[in-house]
Amino acid sequence: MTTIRRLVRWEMLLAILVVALIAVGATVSPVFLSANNFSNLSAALTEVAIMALPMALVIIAGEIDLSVEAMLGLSCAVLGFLWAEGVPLWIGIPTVLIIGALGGALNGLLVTRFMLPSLVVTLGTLALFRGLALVVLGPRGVSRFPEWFTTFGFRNVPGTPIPWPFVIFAILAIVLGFILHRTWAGRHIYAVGRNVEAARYSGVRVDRLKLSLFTLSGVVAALAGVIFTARFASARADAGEGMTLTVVTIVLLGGVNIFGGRGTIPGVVLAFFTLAVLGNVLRLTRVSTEMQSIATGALLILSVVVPMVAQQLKLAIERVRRDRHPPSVGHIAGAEAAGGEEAI
Amino acid sequence: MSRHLGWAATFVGAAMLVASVPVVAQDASMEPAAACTPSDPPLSVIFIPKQVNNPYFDAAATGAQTAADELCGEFSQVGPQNANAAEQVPFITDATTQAPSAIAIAADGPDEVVPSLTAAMEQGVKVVGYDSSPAAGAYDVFVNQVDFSGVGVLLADWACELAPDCTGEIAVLSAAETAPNQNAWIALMTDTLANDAKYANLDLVTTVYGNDDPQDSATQAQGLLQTYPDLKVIVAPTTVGILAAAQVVKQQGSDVKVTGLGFPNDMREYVKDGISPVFGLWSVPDLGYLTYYIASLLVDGTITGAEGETFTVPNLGDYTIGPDSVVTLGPAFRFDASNIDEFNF
Amino acid sequence: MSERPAAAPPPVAESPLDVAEQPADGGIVAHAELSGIWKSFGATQALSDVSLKLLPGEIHALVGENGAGKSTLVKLLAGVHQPDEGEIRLDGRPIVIHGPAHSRSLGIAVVHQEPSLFPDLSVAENVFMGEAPRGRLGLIHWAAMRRQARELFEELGVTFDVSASVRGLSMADQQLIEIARALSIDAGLLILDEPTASLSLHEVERLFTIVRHTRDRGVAVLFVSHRLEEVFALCERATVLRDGRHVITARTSELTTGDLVRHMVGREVSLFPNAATPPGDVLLEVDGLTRTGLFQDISFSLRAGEIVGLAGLVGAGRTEVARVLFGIDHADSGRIAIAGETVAFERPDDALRAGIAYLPEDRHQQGLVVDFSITQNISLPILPRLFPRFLVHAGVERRLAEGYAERLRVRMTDVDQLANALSGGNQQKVVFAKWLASEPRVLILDEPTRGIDIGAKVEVHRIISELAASGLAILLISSDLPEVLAMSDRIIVLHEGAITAELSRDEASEERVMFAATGQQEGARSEGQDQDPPTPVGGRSLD
Amino acid sequence: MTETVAATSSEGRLGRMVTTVARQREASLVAVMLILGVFVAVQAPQFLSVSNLVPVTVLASIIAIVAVGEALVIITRNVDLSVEAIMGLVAFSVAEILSRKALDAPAAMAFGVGLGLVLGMFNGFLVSALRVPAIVATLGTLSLFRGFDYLIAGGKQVTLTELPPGYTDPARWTIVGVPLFVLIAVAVVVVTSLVLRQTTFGRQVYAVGSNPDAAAILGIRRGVVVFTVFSVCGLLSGLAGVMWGIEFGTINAGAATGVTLQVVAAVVVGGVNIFGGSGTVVGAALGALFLTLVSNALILLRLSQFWLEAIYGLVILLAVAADSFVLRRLRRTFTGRRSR
Repeated sequence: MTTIRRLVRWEMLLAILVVALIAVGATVSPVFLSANNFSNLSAALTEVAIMALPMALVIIAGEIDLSVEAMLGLSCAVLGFLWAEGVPLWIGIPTVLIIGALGGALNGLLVTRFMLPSLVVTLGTLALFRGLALVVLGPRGVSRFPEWFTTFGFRNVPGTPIPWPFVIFAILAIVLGFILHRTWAGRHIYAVGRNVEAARYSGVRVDRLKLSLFTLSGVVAALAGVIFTARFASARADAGEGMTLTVVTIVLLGGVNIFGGRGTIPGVVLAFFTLAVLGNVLRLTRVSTEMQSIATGALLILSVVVPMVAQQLKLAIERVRRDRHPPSVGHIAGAEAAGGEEAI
Repeated sequence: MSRHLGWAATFVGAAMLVASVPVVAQDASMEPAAACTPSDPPLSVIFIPKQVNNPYFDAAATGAQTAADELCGEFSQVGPQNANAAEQVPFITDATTQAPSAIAIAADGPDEVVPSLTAAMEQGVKVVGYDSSPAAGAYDVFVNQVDFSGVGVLLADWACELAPDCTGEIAVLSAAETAPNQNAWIALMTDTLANDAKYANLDLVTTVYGNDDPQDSATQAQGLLQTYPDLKVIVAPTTVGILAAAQVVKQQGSDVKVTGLGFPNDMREYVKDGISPVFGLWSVPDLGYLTYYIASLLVDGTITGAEGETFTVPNLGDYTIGPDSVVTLGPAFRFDASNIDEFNF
Repeated sequence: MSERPAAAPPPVAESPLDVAEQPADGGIVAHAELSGIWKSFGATQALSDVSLKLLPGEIHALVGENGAGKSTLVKLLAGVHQPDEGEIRLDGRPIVIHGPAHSRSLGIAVVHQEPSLFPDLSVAENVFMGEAPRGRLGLIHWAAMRRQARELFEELGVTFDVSASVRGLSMADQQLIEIARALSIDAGLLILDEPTASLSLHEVERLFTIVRHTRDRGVAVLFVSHRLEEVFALCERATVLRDGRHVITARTSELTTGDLVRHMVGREVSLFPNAATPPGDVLLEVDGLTRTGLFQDISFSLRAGEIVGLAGLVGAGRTEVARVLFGIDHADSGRIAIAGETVAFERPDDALRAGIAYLPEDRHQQGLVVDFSITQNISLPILPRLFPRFLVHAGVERRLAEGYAERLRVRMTDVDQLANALSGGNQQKVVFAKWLASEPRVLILDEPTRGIDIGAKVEVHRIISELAASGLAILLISSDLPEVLAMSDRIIVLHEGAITAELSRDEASEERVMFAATGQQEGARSEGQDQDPPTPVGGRSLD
Repeated sequence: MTETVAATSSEGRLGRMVTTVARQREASLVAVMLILGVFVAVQAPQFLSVSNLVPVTVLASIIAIVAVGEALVIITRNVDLSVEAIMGLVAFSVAEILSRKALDAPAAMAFGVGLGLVLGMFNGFLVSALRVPAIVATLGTLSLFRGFDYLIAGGKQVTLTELPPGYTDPARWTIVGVPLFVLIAVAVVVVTSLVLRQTTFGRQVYAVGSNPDAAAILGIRRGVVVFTVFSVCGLLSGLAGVMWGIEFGTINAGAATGVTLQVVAAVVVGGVNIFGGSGTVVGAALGALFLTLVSNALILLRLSQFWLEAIYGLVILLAVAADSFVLRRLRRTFTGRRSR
């Protein structure tokens, strides 16, 4: 059962799940299939979904970035601060994107130059960026952004049920999907995720790659901050609190391996739709929101258990076919047979 | 092996079960209202509180339900787990697509909800704000739970009353730094303290924020007691804060007094043991009742929300719509040892 | 039978000519006996009907190519796996070994080929993990543990700081701790699974002394090894496995290296096809290269079509030099020139562009991305060059891979096969293909034949000669001295980070290389010769 | 032979250096805390007042108890993100039971701890039996447990008045001037570190985290060890949840939200290697105390709370940077010997 095939299978499962949820939604709520509802549905998790895309690349490359939610907040805060100070958005937006890049680069440098575990580094910058956001904007909220800005944040592309932010998500998904699956940069990402040392010995510029991935993650988080500000027509320092968990959840649910080396962008997109539709259905059916988190948690665990059980089932069947005693040390026997003699 | 499979199976089963709950629950929530003739189209109001796990809004909901039964309308309440605008907005948009007669909203942030509420109004859904207001223009009517300026003055009064000889340090324990009501009340209170000679000797030393979270509020209250040894009164214009403060004071055995806004049920024992001899609030169920009632009036066109319109609400009395289409429930109600036992919410 | 005189090979004297035939006689009961063992993993049949008798006080060699089933057999005795069929007897009693812990409790001590230690824990703890001495309330008695550990090491003739953590210890020291752990239990059967893989000359000698000492205490020893010369130097009897089947068990005194190889491979093989090609002009020039603490003042040159061997002991600095030449590490001083022009490599990709390729020593960790396909592995280093417009063209990539895979005769279903589905030898060929695809001018080979079986070894040697013939300059780092001697036109010997000798093909001999490698003077040669037998062994298993 | 002996002893010195540095983490934490304490005490004398230190240390001990559990898990190369959800669920269930007068206080508390144990065992089962990566499994149970918490809470909040009279007093009890909770935390730390240091199981915890394969070869039952540490972590989280309820009296479903972050931070600051194999529970506990003191100091120094988060972040980064410095020194020496 090769990785590729397993992932494809997982994406199939997700697709089926989405369809099933849509069916449920359609039966329990008359308005579910309405155009409006689609735009609500796709708008609900926009920022999370957008941040999930670069996060997928980062995790595939064997790292993780917990600081995205804080970077979103920082970008919100700075944008709001500048706007309140009378700085026009066409200056403000590039500024926060640059800040995003710098923040991401900081993560990247700490991980590559100082060889620190990204889990801890970004745990630190998670607090750091959030703190800076609060320092910049303090308790106040900034609003009264120009019409065009809030329209872009909340309204649909004229004549379609597609919200503007979703367009950005779609574009980003296509671009990153293309890079990951069709270019050698993507191949390098997988190589680094599966065997850093071999990649380095093969002339892959590991540090540069990771640095750019963290920077990308930072920029996109800042972009998500801009969208967040536009969508809610206001900027706050506490924007996006708790989003990182959802981002990571979407990525893992999409079949990306937490240890790196495996995962696809389509998987992540499907995972986003799964959660979006689920949440929408639950809200429409006026079910208490805790169902959302219960279902999410269950899904997340199943996303690993199902393929695992499937594989163990396969082994069990083989084992029964040629009745033999299970190996006392729980690994898959074949691996050891190969490993044993080859280990040098 | 088979053990694992068994476990996995049970787990999947459990998940299925959980997943199936929504449908059931939804059937339950669709129960038709009391036996009376619904209007056509039937009146339906969706309440979206700041958060669903908050006794304050559940108290309001009871009032709204009463109104719904009387008016033969539908009432339902949905909302986010945490008081967070980002989580609240999807509930607004999804409520809108269901095309109810009206939406009643307690905004998690005045501006965040504006786009979604405006969209709702564009689609002919009436919007009634209650408890905490969306920015003006994003609602048809806002039901103010209490006369704001009144609260400011009352808070000052109570502080003065509790501080020996109306002198000494007082501090404010508020909700979130971003909570509009609290900020408004605190502002008015500060004015009153500054401009009325009567309060000349009261020294408002600081304002801290407990984010309407029991733990944070407790920690902040701790901090106050430590930082200001001479503190006389803690003023907490938030139901969570006042309770936390009272608890801390009791635990520390400090002689600081606590006042502000709180639930009779929470504060009863502290009123009795003199930690918080006096505090205030309004009748929360009445707030829900009035909100639902106004929604119905907007729907059947009796009122439009224009300034100066007047109307009468059974069991509550006559109301006039003020500037910014604000209706005020009434003055804050003072609780003390004399009356605390008469209330239960 | 500990009363048996400690003098060397008495066991042979009494041991039966071929134990495989008749039951143990002469009063010697086999300590451990495997009979009719079958074991399969999934589709692969690892062992078929293998029988083996291990006598107390005898060192028994177990040889065979990779995949012959040696490690599987060891794992059965270590309790890691259970046999599908067949019986294991200990002192005549049939037993089932439930797991590693159980195996140890039965007095079976295993020294695994890769030291399996806990870097964060102290030396003493690593020795006693699991069987720590207990004090009151069954709590671990640290003082006693340290004392016993110290005693063990004294027995082995080494001094260790037993309370220091293991992290950072040299492979050799780790191997020693592994052995101490094995001896910490009062073992009746000691199994050494390729213990010399990472030991230097002196350490091998010391290990052999220890093993003999243990043997003389009446312990049955099973010695698994690739290195035939060691088998002859150490073991009384040898058993050869091929493709999971028992081929022969015989006294080493009645065997020659040729016999063993023939039994292992099942056919005649001529080692080391050696095609000396006239060297062309200088491609790589190294001048005064120094990396403080690792090597100093390394100067040599490498000509087109020339194979230069780089020999030396553990830590002599061979791999370190290679890493600098490939831009992984940076020199503190010195100069590197490619085809006359000086270069300074920031990273491996600079070296690649300059036409240097480096086949690293650790195939699994550094050579391959084992769960990439053959194609993906071969194209990895040159993707940017291959697809300057960023977009990967599957067809182009595939054809390239197929080309090289065929040229190197990689045995595979197709180039989409995952690398970890290949045998060690074929994996190594893929690594070769990968580096050839980068069309290098200078090829650095670090242990190119380590851990691949003799058949594949021969092919790799052929490939190396062909490459040289085709005009590549090759720097060959190898611990297999015969290999270095046979393949190289010149041999550079390092000792403690400095060049101690540069020998032409004709000057080079095992002794001379060895003396240079151990930093001794030529004059010391005579005394070198009347050293006790292990010397040539050590010499061959140079580091 | 001599060469190896020499090498050995020098290596030994290196090894000792590492262990000492590791030990120094606890020492340096204490030192830093003392300096901080003095500084704050000068700025704001009431810092040292009993009425300040008692509540601070009480809060710290609750975090510390969870940190001990988390440390155990992290030492085995895993992580438990669900601790805050376990605390919340336990805290609320206990309060709910008490408010319904279903059980008397001691029984309810016991139930709470037991519930924590069960939830921890569930995590352990996912990780050891179903081999779900710990970070994924506990991320899942984080939302799962919290979800059930909200489900049973259904918007309700249990307030002090609904609890048995005097239920929250233990948080104030002191024995010879030391708060009861602090003593509990100390007891937990002492017992755990004793087990880690002096029992075979304790060493196996390190072994599994330090080199899983070697552990397997030696027949250490990795699954059992991992399952056990997750169970213990759950148990301690449950205990902390009960204490949380006692400390704060008023409990809603959101109790202990965000604690996981503090706990992991505390463990990291306490010098436990995030990649497992090394670290002590004492360090983890000290880390918890340290972080709590920092935030308390910020309040007392009347610094804007906004700086709190930022400083938190810096502290974490500094701590881990200190670790890696040592590690890199090591790697350099190590690669030096890697040639074969």
